[in-house]
Amino acid sequence: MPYRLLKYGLRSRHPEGRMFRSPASLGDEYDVVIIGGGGHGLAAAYYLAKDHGIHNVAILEKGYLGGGGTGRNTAIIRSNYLTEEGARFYQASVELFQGLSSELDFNLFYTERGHFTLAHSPASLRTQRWRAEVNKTLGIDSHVVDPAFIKQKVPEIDLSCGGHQAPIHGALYHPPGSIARHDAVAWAYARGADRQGVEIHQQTAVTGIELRDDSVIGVHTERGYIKTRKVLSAVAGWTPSITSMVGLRTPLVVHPLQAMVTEPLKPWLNSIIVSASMHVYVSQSTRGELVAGASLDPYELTSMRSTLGFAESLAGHLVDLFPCLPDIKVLRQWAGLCDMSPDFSPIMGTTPIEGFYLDSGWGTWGFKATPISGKTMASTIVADRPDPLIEKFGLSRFRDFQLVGEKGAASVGH
Amino acid sequence: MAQTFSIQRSPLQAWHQARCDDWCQLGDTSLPRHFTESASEMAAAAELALCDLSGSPLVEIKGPSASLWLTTHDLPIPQKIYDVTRLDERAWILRTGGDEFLLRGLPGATIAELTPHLPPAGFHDRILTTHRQDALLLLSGSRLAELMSQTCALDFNQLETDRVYLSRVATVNCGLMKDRLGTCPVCWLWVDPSYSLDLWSQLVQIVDELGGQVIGAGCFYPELG
Amino acid sequence: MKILTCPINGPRPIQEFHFGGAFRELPDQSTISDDQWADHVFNREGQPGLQVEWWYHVPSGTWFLAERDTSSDTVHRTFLYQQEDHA
Amino acid sequence: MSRLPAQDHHWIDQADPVRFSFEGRNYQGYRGDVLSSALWAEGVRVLGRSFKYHRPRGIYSLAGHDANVIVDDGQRTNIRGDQLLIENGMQLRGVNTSGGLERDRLRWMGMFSRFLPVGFYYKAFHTPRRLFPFFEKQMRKVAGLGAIHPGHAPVASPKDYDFCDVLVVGSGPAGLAAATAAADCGLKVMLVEEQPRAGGSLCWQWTADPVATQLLSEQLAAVQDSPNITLRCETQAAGCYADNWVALVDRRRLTKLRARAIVLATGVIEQPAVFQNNDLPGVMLASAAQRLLHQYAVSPCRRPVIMTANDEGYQLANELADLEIPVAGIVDLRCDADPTTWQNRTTENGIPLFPAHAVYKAHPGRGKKSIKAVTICRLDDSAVPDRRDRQHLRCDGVLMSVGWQPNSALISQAGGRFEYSDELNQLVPSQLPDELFVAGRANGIYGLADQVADGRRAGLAAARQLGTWHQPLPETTLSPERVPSHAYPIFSHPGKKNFVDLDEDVHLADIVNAHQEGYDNVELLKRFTTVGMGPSQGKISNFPAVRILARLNNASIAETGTTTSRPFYQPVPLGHLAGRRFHANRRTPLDQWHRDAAAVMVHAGAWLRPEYYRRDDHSRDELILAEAQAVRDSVGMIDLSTLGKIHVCGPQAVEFLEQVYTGRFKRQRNGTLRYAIALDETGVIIEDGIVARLADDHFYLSATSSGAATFYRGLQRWAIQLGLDVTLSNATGQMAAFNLAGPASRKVLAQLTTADISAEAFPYLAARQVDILDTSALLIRVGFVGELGYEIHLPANQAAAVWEELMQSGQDQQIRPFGVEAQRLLRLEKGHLIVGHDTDALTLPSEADVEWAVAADKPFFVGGRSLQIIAQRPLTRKLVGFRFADQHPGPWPEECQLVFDGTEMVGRITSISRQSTLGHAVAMGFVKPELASAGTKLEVRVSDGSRVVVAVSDLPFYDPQNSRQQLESD
Repeated sequence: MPYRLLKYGLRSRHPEGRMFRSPASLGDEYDVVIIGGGGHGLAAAYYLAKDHGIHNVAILEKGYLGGGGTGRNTAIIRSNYLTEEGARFYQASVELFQGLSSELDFNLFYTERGHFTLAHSPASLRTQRWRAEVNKTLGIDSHVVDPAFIKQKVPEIDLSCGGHQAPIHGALYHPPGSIARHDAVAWAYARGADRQGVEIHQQTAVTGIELRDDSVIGVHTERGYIKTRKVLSAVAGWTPSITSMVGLRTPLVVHPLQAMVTEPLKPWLNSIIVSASMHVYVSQSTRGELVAGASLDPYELTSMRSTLGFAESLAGHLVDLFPCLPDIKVLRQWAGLCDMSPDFSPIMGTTPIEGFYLDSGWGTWGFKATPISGKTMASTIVADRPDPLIEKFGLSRFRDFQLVGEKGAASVGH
Repeated sequence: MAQTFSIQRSPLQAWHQARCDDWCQLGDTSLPRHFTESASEMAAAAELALCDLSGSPLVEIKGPSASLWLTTHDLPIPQKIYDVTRLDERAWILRTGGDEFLLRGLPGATIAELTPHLPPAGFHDRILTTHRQDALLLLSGSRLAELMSQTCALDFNQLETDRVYLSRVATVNCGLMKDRLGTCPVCWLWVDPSYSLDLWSQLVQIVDELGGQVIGAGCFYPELG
Repeated sequence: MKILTCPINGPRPIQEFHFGGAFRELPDQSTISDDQWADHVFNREGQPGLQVEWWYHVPSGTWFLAERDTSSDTVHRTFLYQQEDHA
Repeated sequence: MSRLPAQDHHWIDQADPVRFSFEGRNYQGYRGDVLSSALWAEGVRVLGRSFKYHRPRGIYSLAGHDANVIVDDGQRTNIRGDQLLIENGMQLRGVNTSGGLERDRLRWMGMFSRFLPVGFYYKAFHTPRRLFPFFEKQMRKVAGLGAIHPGHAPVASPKDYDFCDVLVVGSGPAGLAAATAAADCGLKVMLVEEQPRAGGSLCWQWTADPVATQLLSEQLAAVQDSPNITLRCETQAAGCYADNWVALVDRRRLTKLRARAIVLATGVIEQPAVFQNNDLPGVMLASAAQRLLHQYAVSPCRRPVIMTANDEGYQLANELADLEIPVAGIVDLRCDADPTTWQNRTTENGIPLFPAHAVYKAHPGRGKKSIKAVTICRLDDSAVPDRRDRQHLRCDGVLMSVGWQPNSALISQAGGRFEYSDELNQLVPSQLPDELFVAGRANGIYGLADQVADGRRAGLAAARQLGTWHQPLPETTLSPERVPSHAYPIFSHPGKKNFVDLDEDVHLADIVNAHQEGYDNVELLKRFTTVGMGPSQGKISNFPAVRILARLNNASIAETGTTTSRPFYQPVPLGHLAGRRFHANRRTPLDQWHRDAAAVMVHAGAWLRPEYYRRDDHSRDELILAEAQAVRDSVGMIDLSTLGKIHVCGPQAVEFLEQVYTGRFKRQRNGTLRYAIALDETGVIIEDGIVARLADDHFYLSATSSGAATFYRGLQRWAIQLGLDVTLSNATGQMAAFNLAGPASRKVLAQLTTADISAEAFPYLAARQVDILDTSALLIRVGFVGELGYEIHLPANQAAAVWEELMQSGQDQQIRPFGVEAQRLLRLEKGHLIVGHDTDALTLPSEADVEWAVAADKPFFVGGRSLQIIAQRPLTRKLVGFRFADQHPGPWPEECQLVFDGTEMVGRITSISRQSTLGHAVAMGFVKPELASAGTKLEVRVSDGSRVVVAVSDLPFYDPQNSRQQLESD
């Protein structure tokens, strides 16, 4: 047992202070105000302080830390994207993730599991090959494998999918594909930011953003007004509500994404399995639960209700893939919100409103980008121009009909 | 005995061929008269049974002047969408849209006798006339609701007879119409021929589990040649 | 399973429907500027609240409009495009 | 053997023994026993081991509110022992032990608990990085409960739908009353009960009360007699969803029930007291003890201490006394406990009474598998145990009766909200949706008569909501004296074994420490400590955690709030949710013919269609080439029934087509066809196909197999929004289609038709209705595969016969059926693109080289305005042909591999065939426009990483003059 645990046994009082303070009141002015205390916002604050020495930062969270997408996603991390700009971006994120537990001195349970994207038709196998080829070119470990390889890695799988789906023709295999403890990422960034002077205000909803000739001058909150010249919106599913405060129009539409978890099981599934055509992705957490999700709910909604239809169809696909699962029980289902962009890519960077920065369009792929979006948004805010890594993700790409081609990759993009 | 088939076939013919050697002629279509001896099929029909009557005349007339055409041929127009009117004991008119009707002949009737002068196939006088190829199934028996409760999200007991419902059965889009044949509660089901075999097989499996059976056209229509 | 009421087919489980997105008037292409057109093609309202949207009843092939609150998922009314204006 | 004499109200039949084994030992119980009751009766005390510290655990709630007893039967795992009805021959084992429950080798974990504080795993193991995978493996091993049984693959059970006017959940006094009240108003009622028998608390809490026994039999009779009530026992309402859809789950199936109104009489969940070792076997909720006594005829222990804060505790004491089970003492948390009839009787019974005392610590027996005594302390003025004023009581059990909370899961899922009542020290429903009603103890109503009255009220309220009850509702009266819940039955102890959550081994100090670390709101606390996240989903632990947090924050319960409840109430098997796997493929009318002809079928969207036909022992590639060759040399036929087929009719058909397609149709002559492409609003290609003009006002379109349904749906909407007078009809499944192609095709077809199909009478791109056999078919002269060819479109049910005839008449020409793959090759040689194969989600007409099909000058067509904007920026890629050496070492290029110019990625192969009827490999794909001129040398990176040289080539590869399609009879 690691020596680090000894102190707990040997001290009478619990030798830990607060992870993050909760300041009694809001200050009246900040260099940067970050709306949204999820992974992205917290990471941005952390890197603003760490990389750029900007410490006078406030994070405004209307609920509790990591209570949105950060705490509701299925915590899959990968970089095997279809487009160059996409793959580069997520690869940078993976590299940050790999060192993050040490950097933040908090165990994020970042665990490489290997990630399969199953192909049920020659057509989808072609798409997987396309992704593999782009990945290889960028030095990302990702290649097309045949059914035999899948069976050998995941003996419990039924390649014929019980005859209820087209059989599995092969897969895109991405060994670095990982999972992590999502809440921990938020908490660790929160501590990292807090220790550098960033103020984290929970239960503090933003009610308006004050502009003077198209520049940000302040933010109205439930707890009062604060002056600032730079605001970052990092609220994923609530982005349209924030952008409407500054009269900015975006292509984002919000759909719920649901997930569910089974009772804990002894370890058996060591890979992350995704099937776009079956709308299912599943992995086994360290606790032993099967964590599974499907594609987006089919219509726009900003409520996080669960539906039975989701549980039924996901369960169906799971037993098609794994015939030994019908007696395994589902413990809980839940939902989160996704701000979907037309080209399945984030919308990040500067905006026509001076001092208003956008970190959005996270759809179903936001968690894996947490570190890199924080880092690039921090540098974007400081330089007031998009970080090179996110130039292609700007809001203006729609006006210019310069979309990112990620849509070709998969409808279930986890 | 080897059955020779006319050019017109039920989309389920291949399924029948593997299981039936007592055929009858339904219009231009050959269909199983009986799969087993008629007595047991009769019994099943009253409780829970599945029957293929594809090939019964089914003509869709669609277009702005569809209703006009009906009136000019003094055919009764179903008032509301999904209403059904009976022409006589041989034929029904189903209203499937504002300007969309299905003319349905009794099994055994031919298109020709369905109604004296149908508009010609194709688009004429703003009416698109299609001779529908749908599979027509007859679900019958007192335990019909059990079958439906496993396959359809509608409350079967609440459905009106002689009314059209377009819904999904075992996830396949199809048309439903509750009816009575003699004393027997039945439900007509018509479905795109491309989906018919898989839907049929699924229904057969459930009917089987529930102790019902597949019956031939001869059960309800012994008069068929 | 949510129930949606199709103006033609009546109340049906949501599985029978296809969501067609928010309703948008077609602008006059000859007069509209490039930026306005791009805005029409890509941008959406997106924030929670009442929205008129397209829905399609699959078994009957019926397109209709629904006035729905995207925060509570309550449908205030459904109607055919032909029936009335969609403001 | 602690079985009590049989009585009528017991759930077990002592005449019907059931033999089973547990942990390898044989035991006997009785029909009606659950595993836990049977084992307890047999004197087994260790029924499970805890998740983290592997502490012995026994019966706690016996109601499925805890997850102490989780077993495996060799096929299924994670079975709850409190709900598992035993059957002869069952062989059961506990889960998550190393070496069995009795001597679990992992029990040492408990001793290290002080080194494993809350969230310890976040604070260690991550440095050095390389070691974490090892630690993670170890943690996975110790985590998790049961193991899957890979060999066991049960068939998923059927599901069904059901409908009722009123659903009543819970068949206790209130639920039964609600059900009968609603049924008497003529409503169809579904009454569900999770236990094997109806009656709820009447089955265990009131059995000593003759009034209650009478009531139960009367109400059950009423339910049985009512034609309007369906009673389903052993059925849980697992989740409440929008529009009153409720998931009912029993052992066999999932029922999706739609109720017009719902009455939730789900009762209450008994709350534990928190004290040192409050988890050991022998410590249990009073309700569990009563269930043991009155349902299973088992005495909970030989000499219990009762820790109570309400009259139920005294009632239990008396029940035990009546059964001659000596009670070591009643420890009453209340300082102001005024004597009631119950208490008087207990003093008569000679049971020592300790008012204003609390159990401070339970003393474990050997191996912590039992308790042998308790230390009780007097409570000081602030209700804190005074350790100086303590006594020892010898006992083998602590029965806790300190309070209740509503069984709220379904209520809040259904949209109900709660508020905290300071009078009752519990949550009570505050706001409810219109069609939702709550009855009985869930409302904080405990008097038996009151519960019945409240049930009736709820039943009538539902009836009034549904319009079958019009009189005013009876008022529910609250008999004041019953306030059974204690405000804070939680007592700190340095020993850190005073558990709040038994599933997760979370004890009081864990919560205090988590709070100290800043996890100070209920959601963060839950996520960090995992309190309430275990298999029982916090049914018992959530509220004590909230009480503790509220104290730590000096906040009220209301300010502190609770976590949201999500489905499911009890875990639901995946197989139940999956149900039958309905999965319908679309099949063409020739499906059987293809199979008889040894076709290899592939999925194309919803369809199944032949990829190629097996013959002798030829390889796939050989067969595909041979099929293609047959078309080039003589004649072949492919089933195209999967193509989308759409009628567009009406006076404004032309206007319509000119707006949804990029091309022009005004001047298209009747009886001819044109190639057409359709774009989405952003200018991206989404569909292509042919448009045949059959009459001035009648067009017939084809669309891709996988895109047709979506395309048709889009056409329907455009027709509405453009307000044009057109009639649309989707004939996709109604019509079959084949392509008879090859130089000899005319000869083959001529034998089956009287129509003149000579080149003059029926030229290339002609489209006319002709009679084939006795069938009227639409005949179309197309050139997709680059040969003289006829597409024959005809009614689906006549297709098989015609196809067979054509195959017959083609025999002298060695006619050969060909599949999708051969067609792909033929059209590739001809340079025709396939939408979705050679195009992607962003492909523009200019890139795909089909601008010739775009009439950009039209006033409006879908996507047109976007093309104008896109035209202002340079083209970024172009679809071209590729040639490459026929022989080379190493792997061949494959579709979607990338094209390089030196080190730069400049394009992608979209279609390729290493062999063709031209004798050389052919391919097409995208390259940057500046590299698109024929002859440019580039490289493709193949699977082993090596490069293959390719040369850009003009398209098509085959018959650039289109002379083949014009072909005269030969």
